[in-house]
Amino acid sequence: MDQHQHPSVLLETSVKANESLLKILKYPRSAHFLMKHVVGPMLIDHTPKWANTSRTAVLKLGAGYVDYRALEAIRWCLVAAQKGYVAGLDAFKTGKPIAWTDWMIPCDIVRAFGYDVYCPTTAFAASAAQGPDGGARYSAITEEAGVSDVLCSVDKAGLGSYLAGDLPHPSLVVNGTHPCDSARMQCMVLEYHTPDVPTFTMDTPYGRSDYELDRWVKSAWELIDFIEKNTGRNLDWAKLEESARYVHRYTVAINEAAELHRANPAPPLMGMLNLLWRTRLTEAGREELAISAEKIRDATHWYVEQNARKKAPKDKLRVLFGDQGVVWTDFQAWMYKHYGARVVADYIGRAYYPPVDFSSKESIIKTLVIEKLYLSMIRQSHGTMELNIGETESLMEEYAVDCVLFNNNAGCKHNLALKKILSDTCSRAGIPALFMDLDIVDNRYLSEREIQARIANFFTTYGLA
Amino acid sequence: MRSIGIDIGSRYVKAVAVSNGGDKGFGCVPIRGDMKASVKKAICEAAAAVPSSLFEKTKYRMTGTGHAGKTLYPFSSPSQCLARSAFEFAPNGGIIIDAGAMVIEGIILSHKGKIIDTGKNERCSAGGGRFIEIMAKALGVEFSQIDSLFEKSSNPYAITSGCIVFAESEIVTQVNAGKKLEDIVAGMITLIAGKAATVCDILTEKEERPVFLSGGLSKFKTLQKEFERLSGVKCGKLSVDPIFTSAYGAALIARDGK
Amino acid sequence: MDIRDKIITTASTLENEYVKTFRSKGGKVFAGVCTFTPAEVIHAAGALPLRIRGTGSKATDKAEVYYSPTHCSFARHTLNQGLSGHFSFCDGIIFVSSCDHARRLYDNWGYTDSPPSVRYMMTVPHVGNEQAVIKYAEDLRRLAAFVGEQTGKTVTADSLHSSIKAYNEQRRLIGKLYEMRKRPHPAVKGTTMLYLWQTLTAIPVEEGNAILKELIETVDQNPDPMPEGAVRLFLASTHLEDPERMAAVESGRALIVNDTSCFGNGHFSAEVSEEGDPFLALAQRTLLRPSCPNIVDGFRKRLDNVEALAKEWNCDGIVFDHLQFCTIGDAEAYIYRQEFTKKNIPYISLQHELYGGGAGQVKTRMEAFTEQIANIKRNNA
Amino acid sequence: MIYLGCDVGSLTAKAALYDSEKNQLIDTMLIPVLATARASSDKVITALLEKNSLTASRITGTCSTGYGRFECSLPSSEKSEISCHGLGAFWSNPKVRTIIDIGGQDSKAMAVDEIGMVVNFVMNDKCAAGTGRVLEVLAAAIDCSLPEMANAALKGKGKVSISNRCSVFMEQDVLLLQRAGHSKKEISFAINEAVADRVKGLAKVVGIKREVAISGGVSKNPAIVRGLERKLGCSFVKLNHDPQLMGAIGAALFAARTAEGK
Repeated sequence: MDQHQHPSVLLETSVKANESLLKILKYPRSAHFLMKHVVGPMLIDHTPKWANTSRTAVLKLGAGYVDYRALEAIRWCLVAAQKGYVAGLDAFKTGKPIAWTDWMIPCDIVRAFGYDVYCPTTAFAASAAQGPDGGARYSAITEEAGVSDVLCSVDKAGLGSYLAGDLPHPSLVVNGTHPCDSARMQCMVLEYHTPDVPTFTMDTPYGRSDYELDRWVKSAWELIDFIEKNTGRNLDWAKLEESARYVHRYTVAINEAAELHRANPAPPLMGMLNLLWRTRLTEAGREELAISAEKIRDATHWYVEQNARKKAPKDKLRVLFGDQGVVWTDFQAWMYKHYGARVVADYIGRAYYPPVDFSSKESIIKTLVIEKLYLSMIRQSHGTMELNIGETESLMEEYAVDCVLFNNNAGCKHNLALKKILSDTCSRAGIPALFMDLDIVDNRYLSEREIQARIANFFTTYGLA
Repeated sequence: MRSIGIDIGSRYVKAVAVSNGGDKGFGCVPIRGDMKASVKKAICEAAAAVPSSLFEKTKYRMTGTGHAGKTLYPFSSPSQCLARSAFEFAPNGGIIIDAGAMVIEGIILSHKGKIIDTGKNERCSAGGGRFIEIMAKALGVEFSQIDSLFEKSSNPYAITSGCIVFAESEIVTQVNAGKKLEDIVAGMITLIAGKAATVCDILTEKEERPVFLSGGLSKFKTLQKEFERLSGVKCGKLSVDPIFTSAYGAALIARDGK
Repeated sequence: MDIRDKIITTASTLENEYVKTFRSKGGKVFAGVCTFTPAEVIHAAGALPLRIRGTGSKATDKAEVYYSPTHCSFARHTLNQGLSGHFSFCDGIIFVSSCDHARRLYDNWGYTDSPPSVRYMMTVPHVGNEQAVIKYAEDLRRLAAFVGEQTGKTVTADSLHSSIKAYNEQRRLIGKLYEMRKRPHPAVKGTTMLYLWQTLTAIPVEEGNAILKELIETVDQNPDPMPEGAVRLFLASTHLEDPERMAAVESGRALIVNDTSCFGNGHFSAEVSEEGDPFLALAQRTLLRPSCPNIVDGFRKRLDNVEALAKEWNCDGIVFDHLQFCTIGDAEAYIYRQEFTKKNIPYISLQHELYGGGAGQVKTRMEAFTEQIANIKRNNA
Repeated sequence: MIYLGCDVGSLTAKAALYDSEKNQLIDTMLIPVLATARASSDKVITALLEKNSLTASRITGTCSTGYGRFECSLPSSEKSEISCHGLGAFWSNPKVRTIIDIGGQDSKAMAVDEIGMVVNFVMNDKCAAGTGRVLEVLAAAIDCSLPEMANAALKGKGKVSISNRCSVFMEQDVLLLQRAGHSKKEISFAINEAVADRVKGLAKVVGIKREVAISGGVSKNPAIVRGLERKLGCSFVKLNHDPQLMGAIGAALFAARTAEGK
């Protein structure tokens, strides 16, 4: 199916948007200057018409509040992301084989078979290149097709991008059964629509007991076996090992950068870690991503040292994002501008990844696939409440936060069912928490104005600002 | 010295004037067209009962969710105003549950008047006052009849639809099917009281604190009773009309302020 | 008393007469959340397995402190019942990680420390292949060890084998009843079946089998009444437990003759092999047959199964009725619509709350659906 | 022969008289509903018969539909409103194959075959946000009648939108937009867009087959009609009778078909 009726709006716009960003970030110092003194002040509070599609990107890049060193690091991340989008677009246009993977699937392994990898789910983020209502547009396509409006909008956007005809046809599909109904159902519906494609499903474990992890690791070997049998391709071990080294470099750097955010004042780079996370879902094992992570770590170090030398004042208000970040906008710059509130840790950006063990082929595979279970959003949706309580408690303590903001994403059933438990967890620690009831992908739920009103109300109500 | 609190809701502007001596004045005006005019009118009504000399400056504070970004006076969040009001009734801390038109909100206060926790009901289950309004209209029942109808009911009908429009159709069907009016009214009160009780349960650390029910809905005595039955708490009595709780809190904040 | 009345009475409450008798003799009752909790394992440990349902629940306000109103009403009603102490007659409760709504039941139940205090979380696979079978067998072994510890009766291969035999007999008997629904005048309608499922999943298997035998004899002579010009329908469903809902679906000329409801055929179909490792046999049976939509890679099996059964039972259309806010039900309903539209098989998808509401709506839809079927049939003729 | 169709809905009760020999509609009647379905059907039938100086004995057959169909005062057969709306619209314009109906409590999309029989349909199950009732509530929120709102909406340019999809919160959005100083026409436009958006999904699921018609009370609202046409990328054909009466007309036709064995 290499003949498409329409161009892939999703991929074309993503590639174009990334292209422009890369052009701008080629000169990180001037990009920083521009954002800090010209664009940032115009965009933080308002959405002028001309900036409708680009505003989110500016906000995500810190709107002038992050140093050029971090922008330079992000450029590398965008180079990696761009490779993924270009591969997707290429496959869309030419019919070149591409594999679909779900986001906890070890895409590094699939790529070591010589496949380019595309993850349909990532439409939730890619659609932001079409403006703040890009996600809503794809969600609406899914709803109109009659799938459901109770799915998580992340998956609605993914399905929508397929139903809109924006995705390259896969020649191999590797699904996961991430313990989130919605993600699983997205895989199932896509599998229904691509009946002739060899499809392998890795059953993601619910708990972390030995036998469950053992099964997870075994399923990676079954995956390798499956790909070999069904495509005639062989795993390039040298390539896999090279990828694993990049993954490892990334891991070490990111772990350190996340830890450094405990400093008070904290470096303002938590949002950047969030961007890296999104890219690593599909581009894990690329050198550019490892470089990006290392540069982010260096920038974090620079911040910490700089702050210490200048005896910078402590953070006014340290915020923890307790769940997934909003995709279609960003209000970190707004919070900082008006309340001096700094996001010091977030559920997505902050992570601790176990290192890769290079002692044997087996150990590489094992650590690579177990590492995927520590990915943000995969990590927190597993297991019983103790996992979530534990993570929230330790983040509140270790990062010395003053309050917690939960987006409470509309379609996230497993998180919504923990609302009371997490709210009590924060109360026990004496830390105020706000549950915003918004949708992270679909801006039809709660507008930016309403979100800001809720945050402002929360800050003043609890005397935080 | 006179201080005036203004609460802009979805339908009405409520204003409360207080003097340092403890005099109070109230004004409640429906919002028609120009909001500014309605605000002015409500302020006049409230101020009339609390005269002030020409040389004294009146302090203002505004709150509410219906202002659409047009804050004519310094603004305090609705939760803050409710909390301030509750602190006046419960100087040793307490819980205030405010049943508004769309949302039921709860706040716990510490003995110093600090907000410990807040909670509210959610989508697909929203609609406090507006719910009762639409239902009552569909049933052709006056607000004043609701309490007595509730008392007459022996077998309350359990409304299952959370969505207002579907609930409306559900009760119309039930009336047509011969269900007694009082049983449906009782079901409706129980439903809203249950939502308020849920909000009360959402709050943490609520042991041993007095509970107050505020907002227009708490005017229904039976709703308060049902709420007490479902949540197992006893409600305290507010010293102002429950629809003015927020505005009163705003006035107190204005008075306390510099 | 007509056996049907007995079934209805037994089904009308969770703590039925059989449960009371069983307990008065010192027996332990273990409740389980969905069809992934194997009754055999609990039975082999000497306890009475009881399938959790929301029977008797009138409100969800207590549960909505923990769940949002956009969670499925099965989770909300059962948690509400749990919080109100309605499960305190059970000695233990087993939760499964089947779907988000269900798995958080374990968390919220435990967090509120609602009775019973013995609670177990069983993990289940979400794919249906041989490897998953091996893993699920291990899940079952762990469950058996847990329940055995609670009852003081270790589950052995032998005891499990004999439990499997008893439940296989139940499956064969209920299979017989389903066969009798193939008749031009089906022996039982869907509503009766619903009461039967609820009875069988809440009483000792031996007594259940006795009831089944009696019912088979009764309905053989004296079948359920059938509406004039009945339209035979197949019910595909996830969780459906409200008899009034089933009656509403069967209103007018609609008549349910077979189903894949996870309380009905989706629970009772396919016997367990009585050979070899019993845990493996149980796991194989649960995962490899056309199963619940939680098994994501099994949709093709499910679609083919529904189509084949509908054909074999001579159905004119397929009804998919699932709980509102059920994520997996929604996706499954979409796939069914695509598939059956492609194949020109009349199909309707409905949504319901666990209890109450929407009877008028569903009647209108079912009436229109039966009219639609008549139109299509006439056009085809 | 004269046949009677009666359609008791949640907001209005309708009746139609049909002459099968001339294949013509004799007369129709529409009243707001009374306290019970029985009373509504009684009243609308009696009034229609009186107006045409007919007695019940002249009626060869009756068919009733709508939520109150089991309460009809004359002995009658019953048909679902979906079948009746389908047949009614088809009879009114035989080119029609898809009908979108926006009623008080529910909206639906139907596909009919070459003789006007419904072969597929979808109704809104879970959310009321795409119904006539919501339009009414929102119109009241901006102090407009429904026709006023529709006319105002036609002049709107789409400067604002209502993002919320729950009817309760839509009302709040509307109030806030109003207070933020947006004009009535812009708000009306936004309301109509929001409702049309919810209906569009139904039509897409059932599949659009030409020609398409819109029936039900809301079809008289030009703003919704144009909004839907734009969203679905097709234009609706005209029905030759009052689109609010399709249910009653369809019912009368069914009465005739049943009696005459067609």
